[in-house]
Amino acid sequence: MANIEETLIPKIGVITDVRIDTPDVKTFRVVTPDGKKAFDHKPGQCAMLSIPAVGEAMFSITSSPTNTEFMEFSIKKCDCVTEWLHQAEVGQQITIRGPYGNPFPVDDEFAGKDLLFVAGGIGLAPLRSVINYCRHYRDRYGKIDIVYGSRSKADLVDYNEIITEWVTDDGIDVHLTIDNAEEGWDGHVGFVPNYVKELGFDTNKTVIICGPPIMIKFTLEGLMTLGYEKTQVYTTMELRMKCGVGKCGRCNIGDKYVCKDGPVFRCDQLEELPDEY
Amino acid sequence: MRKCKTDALDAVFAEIAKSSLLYIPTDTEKGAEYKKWSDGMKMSNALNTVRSPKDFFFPQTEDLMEFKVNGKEIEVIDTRSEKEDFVVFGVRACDVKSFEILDRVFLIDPCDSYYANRREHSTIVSVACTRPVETCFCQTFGIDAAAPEGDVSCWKTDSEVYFKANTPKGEALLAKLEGITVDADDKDVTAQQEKTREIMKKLPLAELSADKFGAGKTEEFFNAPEWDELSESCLGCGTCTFVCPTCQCYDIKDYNTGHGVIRFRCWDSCMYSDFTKMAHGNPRLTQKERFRQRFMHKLVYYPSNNDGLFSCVGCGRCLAKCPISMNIVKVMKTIGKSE
Amino acid sequence: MQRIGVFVCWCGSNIAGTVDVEAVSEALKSEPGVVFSTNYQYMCSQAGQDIIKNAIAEHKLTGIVVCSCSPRMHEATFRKTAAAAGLNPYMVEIANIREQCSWIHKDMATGTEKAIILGKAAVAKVNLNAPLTPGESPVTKRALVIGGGIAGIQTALDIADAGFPVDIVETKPTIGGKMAQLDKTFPTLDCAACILTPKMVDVAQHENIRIFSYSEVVEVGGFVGNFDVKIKKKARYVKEDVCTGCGICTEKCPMKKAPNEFNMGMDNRPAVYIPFAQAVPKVATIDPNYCNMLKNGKCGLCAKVCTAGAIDYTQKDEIIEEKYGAIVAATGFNPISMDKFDEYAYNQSKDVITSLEFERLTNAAGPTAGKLLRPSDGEHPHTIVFVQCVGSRCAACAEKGKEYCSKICCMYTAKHAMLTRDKYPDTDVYVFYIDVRTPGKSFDEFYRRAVEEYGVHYIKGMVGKVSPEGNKLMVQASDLLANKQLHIEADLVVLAAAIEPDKSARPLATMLTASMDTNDFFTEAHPKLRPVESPTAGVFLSGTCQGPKDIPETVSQASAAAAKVIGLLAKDKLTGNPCVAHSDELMCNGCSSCERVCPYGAITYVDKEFRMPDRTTAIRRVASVNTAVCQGCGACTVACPSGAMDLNGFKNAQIMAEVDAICK
Amino acid sequence: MQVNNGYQPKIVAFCCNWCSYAGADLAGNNRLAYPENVKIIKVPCSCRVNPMFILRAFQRGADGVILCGCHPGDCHYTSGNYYTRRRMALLFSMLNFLGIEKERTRVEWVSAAEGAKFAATMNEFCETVAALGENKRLEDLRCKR
Amino acid sequence: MQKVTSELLVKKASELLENGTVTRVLGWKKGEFSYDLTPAVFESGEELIKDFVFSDFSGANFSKYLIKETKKADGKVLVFLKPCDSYSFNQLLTEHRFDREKVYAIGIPCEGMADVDKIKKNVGDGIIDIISDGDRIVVKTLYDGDKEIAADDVKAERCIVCKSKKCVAYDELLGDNGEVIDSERFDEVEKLEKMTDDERFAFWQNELSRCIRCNACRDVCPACTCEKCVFDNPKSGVENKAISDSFEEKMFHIIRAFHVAGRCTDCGECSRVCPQGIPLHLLNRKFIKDINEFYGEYQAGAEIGSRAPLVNYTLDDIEPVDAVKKGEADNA
Repeated sequence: MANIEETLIPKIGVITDVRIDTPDVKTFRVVTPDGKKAFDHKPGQCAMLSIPAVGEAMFSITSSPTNTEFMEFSIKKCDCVTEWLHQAEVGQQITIRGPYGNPFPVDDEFAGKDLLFVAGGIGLAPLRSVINYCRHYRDRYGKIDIVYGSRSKADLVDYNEIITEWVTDDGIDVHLTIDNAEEGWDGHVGFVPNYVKELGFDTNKTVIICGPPIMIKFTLEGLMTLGYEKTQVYTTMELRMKCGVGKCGRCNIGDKYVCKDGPVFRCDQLEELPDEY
Repeated sequence: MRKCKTDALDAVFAEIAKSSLLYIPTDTEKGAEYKKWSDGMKMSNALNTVRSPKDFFFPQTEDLMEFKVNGKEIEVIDTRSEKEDFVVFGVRACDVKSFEILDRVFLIDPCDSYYANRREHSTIVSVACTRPVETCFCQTFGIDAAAPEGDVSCWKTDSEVYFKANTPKGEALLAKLEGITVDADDKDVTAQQEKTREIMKKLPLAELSADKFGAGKTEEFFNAPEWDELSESCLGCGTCTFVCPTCQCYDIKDYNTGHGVIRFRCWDSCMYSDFTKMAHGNPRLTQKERFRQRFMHKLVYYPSNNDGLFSCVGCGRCLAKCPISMNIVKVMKTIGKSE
Repeated sequence: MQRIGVFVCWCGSNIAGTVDVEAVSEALKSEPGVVFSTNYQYMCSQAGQDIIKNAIAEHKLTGIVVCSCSPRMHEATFRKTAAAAGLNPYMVEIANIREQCSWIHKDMATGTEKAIILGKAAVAKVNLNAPLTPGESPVTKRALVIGGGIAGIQTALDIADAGFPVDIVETKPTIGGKMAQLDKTFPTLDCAACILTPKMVDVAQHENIRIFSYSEVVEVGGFVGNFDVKIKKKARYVKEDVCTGCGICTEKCPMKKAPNEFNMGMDNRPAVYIPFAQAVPKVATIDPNYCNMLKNGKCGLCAKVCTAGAIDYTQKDEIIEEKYGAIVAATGFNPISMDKFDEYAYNQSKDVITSLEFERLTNAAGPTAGKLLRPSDGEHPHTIVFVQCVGSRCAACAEKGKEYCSKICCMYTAKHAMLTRDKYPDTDVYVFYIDVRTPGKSFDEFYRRAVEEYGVHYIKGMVGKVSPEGNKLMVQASDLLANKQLHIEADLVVLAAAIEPDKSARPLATMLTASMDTNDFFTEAHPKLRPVESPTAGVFLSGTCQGPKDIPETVSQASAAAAKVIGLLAKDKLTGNPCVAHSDELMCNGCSSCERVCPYGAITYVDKEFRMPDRTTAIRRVASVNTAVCQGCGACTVACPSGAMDLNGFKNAQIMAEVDAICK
Repeated sequence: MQVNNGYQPKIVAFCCNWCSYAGADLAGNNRLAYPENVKIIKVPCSCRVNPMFILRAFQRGADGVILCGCHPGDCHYTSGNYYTRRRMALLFSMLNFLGIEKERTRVEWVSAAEGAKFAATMNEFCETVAALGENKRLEDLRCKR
Repeated sequence: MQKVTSELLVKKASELLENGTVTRVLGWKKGEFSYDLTPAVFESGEELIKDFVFSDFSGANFSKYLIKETKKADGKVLVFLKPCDSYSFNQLLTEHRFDREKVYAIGIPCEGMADVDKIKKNVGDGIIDIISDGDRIVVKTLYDGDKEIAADDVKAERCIVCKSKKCVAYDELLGDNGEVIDSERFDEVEKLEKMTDDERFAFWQNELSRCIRCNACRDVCPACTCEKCVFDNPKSGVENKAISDSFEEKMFHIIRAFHVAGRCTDCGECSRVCPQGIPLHLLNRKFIKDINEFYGEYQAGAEIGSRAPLVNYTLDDIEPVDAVKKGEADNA
C-alpha cells in the first residue's frame, strides 16, 4: 500500500532563494532536498504548495519548463499560506505536489502564431513560464508582444527580468504601463485595457491574458473592438483550483472542473460556462 | 443462484466473519445502522440505514498523512496501510449504485489510493427491497430495487435467502458459503421481483422523471428563476450532503497536535457558505448559488462528465432529513416544471 | 512569524540555583520563531538590558521573551528596554521562572523542565503578539480628595501648593478628622490642635482648594485623567457663604440635647452647631434630626437671632458635578464598636471608655474641660486600667475583632498613661498588654519613660473580665510573667479599641472600582513599590484607609500620594493601557451581551453600512469600544458568542497558544 | 505530590493578574512549594477565561483546570469575577452533566495576600486530580499520539 | 388537530397583503407528502391559496428567517407565531437582530406538532397521507391500509412538554391566548442527573458520537444567529468542520449550548432537525434548569430586553463548586 503513489502525498521542497519583487509579491525558488527540480511541468501548470498546520494552496509555476534545475513561484501576500511564505527564509522546507492542470497549448495552437501576452499585476506570474518557454523555443513562434501593467512601477513583478532579458530579445516587444504617473517612470501611463486598444494590434495574434477579472473583462471588450475573436484568446483560472485532482468539489464552473478541464481556457469555452466565475 | 434458509443467515454471517470483517445493518433505537457483526447480531429489516454506507469508502474523516516539523525541516510520514478485507452485507440497490457514482470520482486518474484501497478490499452484498416507502424514487434514475447490483445480490423471502454472485469477488464469497447454501432456481426471486416492481409503480414518486435533466442541460436550467424560491428557506446546513450516499465533496485540513501535524480529509458540503472561499474570493457567495450548485451537479454536471449517469440514487434520505423539507424531488419538479 | 529573542535570567542564584539556565536557553532555541537565545546573570541590570538591546538590533528581533522573575517585577523594565531599542514594548513577554519555578522547586531537573515549558508558552504567545500602541486621553487638571482628616488635608495642601486645584469632600461639617479630636500626640507630646488647626486654616485660605464639607461622593464615572464625579452637598440649612461663624445661633438654640459627636457623645450640643471652635469651614450646621423647626416647624429662633440672615430652612441637598484628573481616597478610620466585647462591660458602665473617649476627657476643649473625671460621677479616678489590643490581633476571634494589629494603640496608651501620671501623680495606672510594640523613632524611649520615669504598671497579660461593682470596676486579669491572677479595683477602664476603615470606604471603593482587602482597607497597587496607589489608575490612597498608621506615617503617605497626583496632573495627556478590547465588526452580531457585562460602560453600538459576503450592503448594528474607557478585563470577550470581541495583549489565540504549549 | 506511582496530572491554572497571579508570586516569595505540573497562565481577570480555553486545555492533555480570581467583591474590575462565578458554575455543571468528573475543574478565589492559600490550593487540587487519574473523557487522542 | 385552520390564516394573510399592511408572508408551504412542509415566502393571495398549509406539521419557527427577510426589501413581513415561536421572536428582538417595525406578527394558538418519525414508528413505513381528525390521526399507508392513532401518541417531544401556550409577542392574536404551563420538561434532565458520572458519560458518548457535524442544529437554532460561528471561523482557533476525534463533538456541542445558555428559548428545533436523532435539547435544558435553580426562574424571550442570566450577577451567587454539588445532592 505505502508504495503506491498517492497524489495527495506531497514531496518536500526547499526554498533556496527568495526574491522581493514588489511590496507584496515575492518569488520563491524551490528544489527538492537533494537539489533537484521537484517534477517536470508544462507552461501554465500549477503546483500545490503547503506548510504543515498552515495549509495548502495552489500556485502557478512561474519558471519556465525549460528550466530543469528549479521551480519558481511568484506569490502575492493575501491569506494565511501566502503570509506565512512571505516570512519564510532561505532553507525553509515546504511541501509540494503537482503538476496540476492543463498547460497552455504552446506546442499546438500557439505554434507558429504571433503571440500577444496581456497581464496585469500578479497576473504576470502564470504567464511568465509561457513567455520564457516561448523565448526558449523562439523559432517556433512568430512575433511576441507583451503588454504588462501594474498599479505602480514598484508593483511590476519580475521587473528586472523584463528589463534585462525580455526587452532585449529580438522579436519581442514589451509594452509596460502603470496606472498613475510617478516620478522616475517615463513609460506609458494608463490602464491595461486602454493601452491594448491604443496599441491596436493586428488581429492575427493569439492572445494570452491574465490579471484581475475586471482587467480581463475590459481587455476582452477592447480586443473584440479591435476585431479579435474569442477563439483567439486564452486565459487561466488557476486561482479557482483547490484539491488539484478533480475530486474535492469546489472548482467546477458548470460541468467543467478548473483543475481538470482548466485552468487554461479559451475565452469561447469560458463563454459557454455558466456565469459563476 | 444459491440459497439458504432464513434462519441460516446467522451461520452465513459467522462464516463470512471468519475470513473478513463483516458489517450488517442492525436496528438501534435511532434506526438502522451498519455495525460490525458480532455473534447474535440480527440484520435489520428496515428499508435503509440512517447513515449511508459511503462511510465505508469515504469516511467522514480520515487521516491522510503526518508531518513532523523541526525548525525549518519537514518530514512527511505516509501513514497509509493496507486495509483488511471486509464485507458489507445488506446494501440496498440505491446505495449500491452510489458506489459506482463515487468510483467515478475517486478512481479516475489520478486515482485516490485511500478510497481505492478500501474499495479493493470490500465485497458488497446487496439485498433487494420488498417494501419501498413513499420517499423512494430510485426508479427515477433507472435503479431496480428488486434487482440490486453488488458483488453478490441477495433476495430475502419469507423463509429463504437467495444469493447471486455478480463479480469474481462475489463468487469467491459465495464459494465460502458453499457449505451453508444450496443451489436454487430463480423462481421465487422472480416472483418477488415482480411483486416489488408492482409496488414501485404505486409509490407516490413513481412518476418522477429525470428525463428533462442530464448531460448538456446547463444552459437550460442554470438561470431558471425558480432557484430563488427553492433556495429561499435553505438553512445552508450540510444535512442533505452528509446523509447523501453520493455527495463526496471534501476538504483537506491540518491539525497540529503539538507533537506533529496530521493532515486529514473530511466531508465538506457545497451548501456551506465558505465552501468555495479561497484566497482570491468566493465565487458562490449566496445560498442560491450554493443550492443551485448541489442540484445542478447531481442532475446536470455529473451526468455531463459521466455518460449521463445521475449522481442521485433516489434513496430518499434527504427527503426525510432536511430540516426544512427541501429536497431534490421538489427541485426536480419545480425546475423541471412537472407536477 | 516573528523573530524572537529569548533571554534567560539567572537572577544570581535565585533562578540559576534550581534551574539550569543554559539548558533553558538552549531548549528554547528550536522553538518556532526563536532566532536567538541566551542567558545572563541579571537581565534587569544595565548590562543585561544591553544584551537585549543589542540582540534586537543584531538579529532584527520582532519579539522578546524574558525568562525571569514575575512580570509584576520587571515587565515594565523590559518593555522599556525593548522600546529603547525600537521594538514595540508589547512584543515582550515574561516567563515567570522565579516565583513560579525556581523558588518553589528544589530539584534542578524539575525546575529546568518547568522553566522550559513556561518559556515555550511565552514564545508561543509572542508568536501571536502584535505591536500595540496606547491610546491618548487628556488630563483634567483637578484633583479630588475624599476625606478631610490630616491625610486629606496634607494631600490637598501639597497638590494645591504645586499649583493644581483640589477639592476636598468631607462628610462631617468640618475638616480635621480624628486628629482634631486628639489631645496630645506621641512621642513629642505636642498639642494636636496646635499643629493641626494651622493646616486647616491653610486649607481654608488656599486659593487652589475648595472644601465641600458636609458632603459625600455619590457617583464616580470615567477613568484616570477624566473622572466624572457627583458630589452630594447635604443641606446644612445654613448659607455657607453668609454665615460668619459667630455662634449666636448655637447659643440661642433651645434644643440642646443632641449628642456631641465631637466629644464622642460624652456631652451634648445644640441642634444648630459648629463642631468645635476651630472648625473649618467655621459655619453652623443644623442637625435636622433634632431641630424643632425642621422637624415640626415650631421654633425658628436661630433664624431670628442670625444677624447675617444665614439660616435657610428650605435648603435642599445639592448635587455638584465636577471633573477630576485624579482621586485620592483619605477616608480614615474609626474605633471598632465595643458591642461585642461584653467582658469589658463597656455597655454596662460609663466608666469603661475607649481611648478616643479618653482623649476627649483629657482635652481642654472636651466635655470636662480637660479635667480627668469619671463619666459616671465626675469624680477623679484613682486607679485606671488600660487594656491593650481590644479587638486587635484577634486571630481567634475574627467575628468580634480584627486579625491585624492596629499599630497606634501601644503608643497612645503609653501617652495616656504617662500624661495621667504626670498630671495626677496620685493615680495608679495599669496597662495590660500582649506585646508592647514601639518600632518608631523615639517610640521605645517614650514607652520606657512611661514605665521608668512615670511608674506606669505595665503588665503582660490580658484582662479577662471587668465587672462593675458599686462605683468600682472589678478588673480580673492575668499576669503572664508572674503567672498569677490579678484582681484590680479600678475607677476607670480604658479600652484601646482596634481601628477599622470608615464604613464609607466600601461603597466608595465600589464607585471607584478600587479593590479592597478583606478588612476593607484599600489595596495598594503594589505593597512595597506602589504603596500609595490603588490598582485602579488615577485613584490614590492617603492615610489609614490603606492600613493603620500614626500621624507621621499618615502625613508622609499623604504627601507621597500628593506627589503621585501631581505627577499625573502635570501631564497633558495620558497614554492608556493598549491591552483593551477590540470588536471585529464583521463578526459582531450587535446583540449587546458585551455592553451588558462591561463594568465601565466602554461599549456602545453604532449602525454602520457593510458590504456583506453575498454582495449586498446592509446596515448593521455593531459594537464599538471606547479604548480610553476600557480597562481590559475581558468580560466582554467571553460574553460575545461570535468571538467578535477580543482583547489586545490577551487574544483568544494567544491564550490558546499558551494552553497548547503548556499541555503539550 | 506523587500519587499513583509517580503519575503527575497536568494542571492548567488561569490566574487573574491582580489577585491570584500576585498570590502565586507571593507563594513563590515565601518559597511555598506546589507541584511543578501546575502551570500558570496569566489573564487580566478571571472573566477573561473563555470556556473554550478550558476545553482546549483538556483537549491538549490537561488533567485538571483551575481558575483563580480575586475574591468576590475584590475584583480589580469590580464585577469580573462575578461573571466568572456564573459562567463557571454553569459550565462545570454542564461538564458534570456530560459525565466529566467534577473534581477536574475548579474555581478558587485567591487574593494577592494569600500565597499560602495559593500553594495549598494547588497542592490539594493536584492531589484530587491525581486520584482521578488521567483525563480520559475530554481527551483528544490525536494530541496524545 | 390545530384550532386555527389554513383557510383562516390564508384569508388573514391575503387581507393584509391586499390592504398593503404587508408585502410578503412567511408561511409553511405544501410539500410532496402531508408532512414535509417547507418554510416559504408568499407574495400573493394566489400563492397562499395554492400552497399555504397550517397543520400538525407546521413546526418550523420563522423567527430566525426574519433576520434575513426584513433586510431583503421594504415593506412589512407577515409572520405567524406559534406560542413557542413568539419567545424566539422576542429573544431576537432583545438582541437587536431585526427591525420590529418591518414585521407584522400574528400570534396563533398551537395544539402541539406531530412527529412524523413517531408516526412511522407507530404505524410502520410507507405513509401516503396523514389526516388529523380531532385528537385522532388517520394515517393512510402503502402496505397496511388506514391506521388510526391518538394524536397525543405521536406528538413531538417538545410539544409534550410544552412550556407555554401563551403568545408573548404579536401585533394581532388569532383566538385566545393561552397560559404559561408548568411543564415537566426537566424530567429527562433529572433522569440523567441521577445517573452516575460513568453512566452519563456513556450516554453522551453514545449520543454525541453519532454527530456528523452537519450543523443543522446550529443553523436552525433561532439563538444561533452569529454573523459567523466560531466553529466556522479559521481565526477563532476552534474552527472545525468535521469530527476527527470524539473530543470535537463534545467541544462543539458544549460550546454551542454555552453560547446559547440564557438565550435559548427551548424551542426544541435542534433535536427535531438532527438527522442522527441526538437529543440535543437536553443540553440546553440542563442549562435552563441550572439557571432556574441557581439564579431564579428565567425564560429567555418571555419579555423583550430582559437581562440574560449570563450577563448578570448578584453578589451572593452560588459558587461553582456548590453548583456542581447541588446537582449531586439532588440526585441523592
